[in-house]
Amino acid sequence: MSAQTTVRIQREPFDVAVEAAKITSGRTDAGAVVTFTGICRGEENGVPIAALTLEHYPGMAEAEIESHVADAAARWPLIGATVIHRFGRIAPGEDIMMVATVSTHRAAAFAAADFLMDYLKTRAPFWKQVEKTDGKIWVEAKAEDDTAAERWTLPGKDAAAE
Amino acid sequence: MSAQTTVRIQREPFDVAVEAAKITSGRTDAGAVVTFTGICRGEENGVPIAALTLEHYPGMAEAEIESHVADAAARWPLIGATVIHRFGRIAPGEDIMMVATVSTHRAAAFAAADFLMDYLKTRAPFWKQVEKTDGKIWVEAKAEDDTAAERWTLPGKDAAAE
Amino acid sequence: MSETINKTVKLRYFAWVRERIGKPEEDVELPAGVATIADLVAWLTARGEEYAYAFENPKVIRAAIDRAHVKPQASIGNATEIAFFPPMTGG
Amino acid sequence: MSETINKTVKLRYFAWVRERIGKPEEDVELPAGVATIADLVAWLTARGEEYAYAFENPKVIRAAIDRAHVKPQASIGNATEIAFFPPMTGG
Repeated sequence: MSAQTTVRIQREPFDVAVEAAKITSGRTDAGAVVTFTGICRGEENGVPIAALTLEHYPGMAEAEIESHVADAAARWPLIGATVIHRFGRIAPGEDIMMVATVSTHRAAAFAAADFLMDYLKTRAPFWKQVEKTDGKIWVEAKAEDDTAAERWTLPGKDAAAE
Repeated sequence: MSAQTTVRIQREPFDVAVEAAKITSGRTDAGAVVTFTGICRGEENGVPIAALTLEHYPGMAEAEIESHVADAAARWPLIGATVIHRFGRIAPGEDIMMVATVSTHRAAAFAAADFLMDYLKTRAPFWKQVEKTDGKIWVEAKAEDDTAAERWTLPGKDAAAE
Repeated sequence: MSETINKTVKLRYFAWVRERIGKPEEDVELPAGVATIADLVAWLTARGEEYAYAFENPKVIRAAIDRAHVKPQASIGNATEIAFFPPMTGG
Repeated sequence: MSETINKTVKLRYFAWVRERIGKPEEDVELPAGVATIADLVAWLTARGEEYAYAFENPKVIRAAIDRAHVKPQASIGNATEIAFFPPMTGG
């Protein structure tokens, strides 16, 4: 029984509840749903943010995320997993991206959502630019995101190409 | 800055998206939302389930969950956390309970939701009875739930009274 | 409070503990000598076969004093409500 | 495929790598001797100051061959599209 997986890269907003319901709909074995939503903040360290602009690498973004979703489905007994990542200009308060994972039990749903987020942060070809009142700056990658992603590397498995 | 926490024990259904939006509404520092939803399955090991009935200890259920939500808010920088747990008869496909956690960054939101679920499973005074075609049986506690909850016990901190 | 005066405590039972004892709650007079949760379980077990059935495996029974989880060796003290129930299965 | 024939490869640049180089993509003829991603970075760096600026700290530059992440020592082989970009900040 294979997991029902969905990956979408889009400019438009999404509805997390609708996406999660698409996975559980008609499934009598769905017992646990975990969702993550990333939201555009209105400030960073107290400095107001006017908007974020997300640039991505079309084609590679889908392929990269799909491969991590397939990885997650191979590692945990998932009923389904959906990842949607927006691009373009996003205003404070708007959703940036979402992950939804569904399983029979909670441990798999939590682990898979956490795993997908860690990989999306460090491996999905997206770049955030922040508009502040004094100009636009590219967001810098965080060392803690690399450390978080390394938690999932299996000994003997080829480490992430960096 | 204290976290906005909500705990409700109710017979009625709830709407996860509405509850999560209540926490993020008007907050410019909300960057990460994690939700967990527990759903009544329609089968268990292939045997159909007609319904679940959840019994709880009124008063203690609220107090116990509130104390764990306060614990979570003390351990992680949360903007808010909501836990809703239903009681009474619940049909397959219906939601049983939910946790929503909101933080500036994803690590805190994930850890707090995972922590709350582990504690709810082993410490919140709720008991599930399953109706199958051949009668009603009480769900047995799982050793793996105790193990999951023990992950969060700090050395030197008073271990959970069992 | 003097330990020589019998205390009235409300006992509450949940899930299959409730079903086996056959009632959700009762008020009992605790005799002198019943100082801990373990003492209370032993005393209840001797009260009748429905209690003996409910507490036949005391290791799986959980207890709460005034709505807080406690261990079997916990002192009853001035408790007003003591609850017994199986391991929890919410979430 | 013979290594002696120059290959045409599409190069794509993203985020501040794109801004520094001043274009999102270009087709280039790879000279013989440019066998790895590191070779390509060195060759591009020598092409002009905009490239030198983009690749001034090669350790932070990430690369993809035909839309898959690769390391600097990766062989270019029969690549049709090579991309350079800063560490990713999605999610």
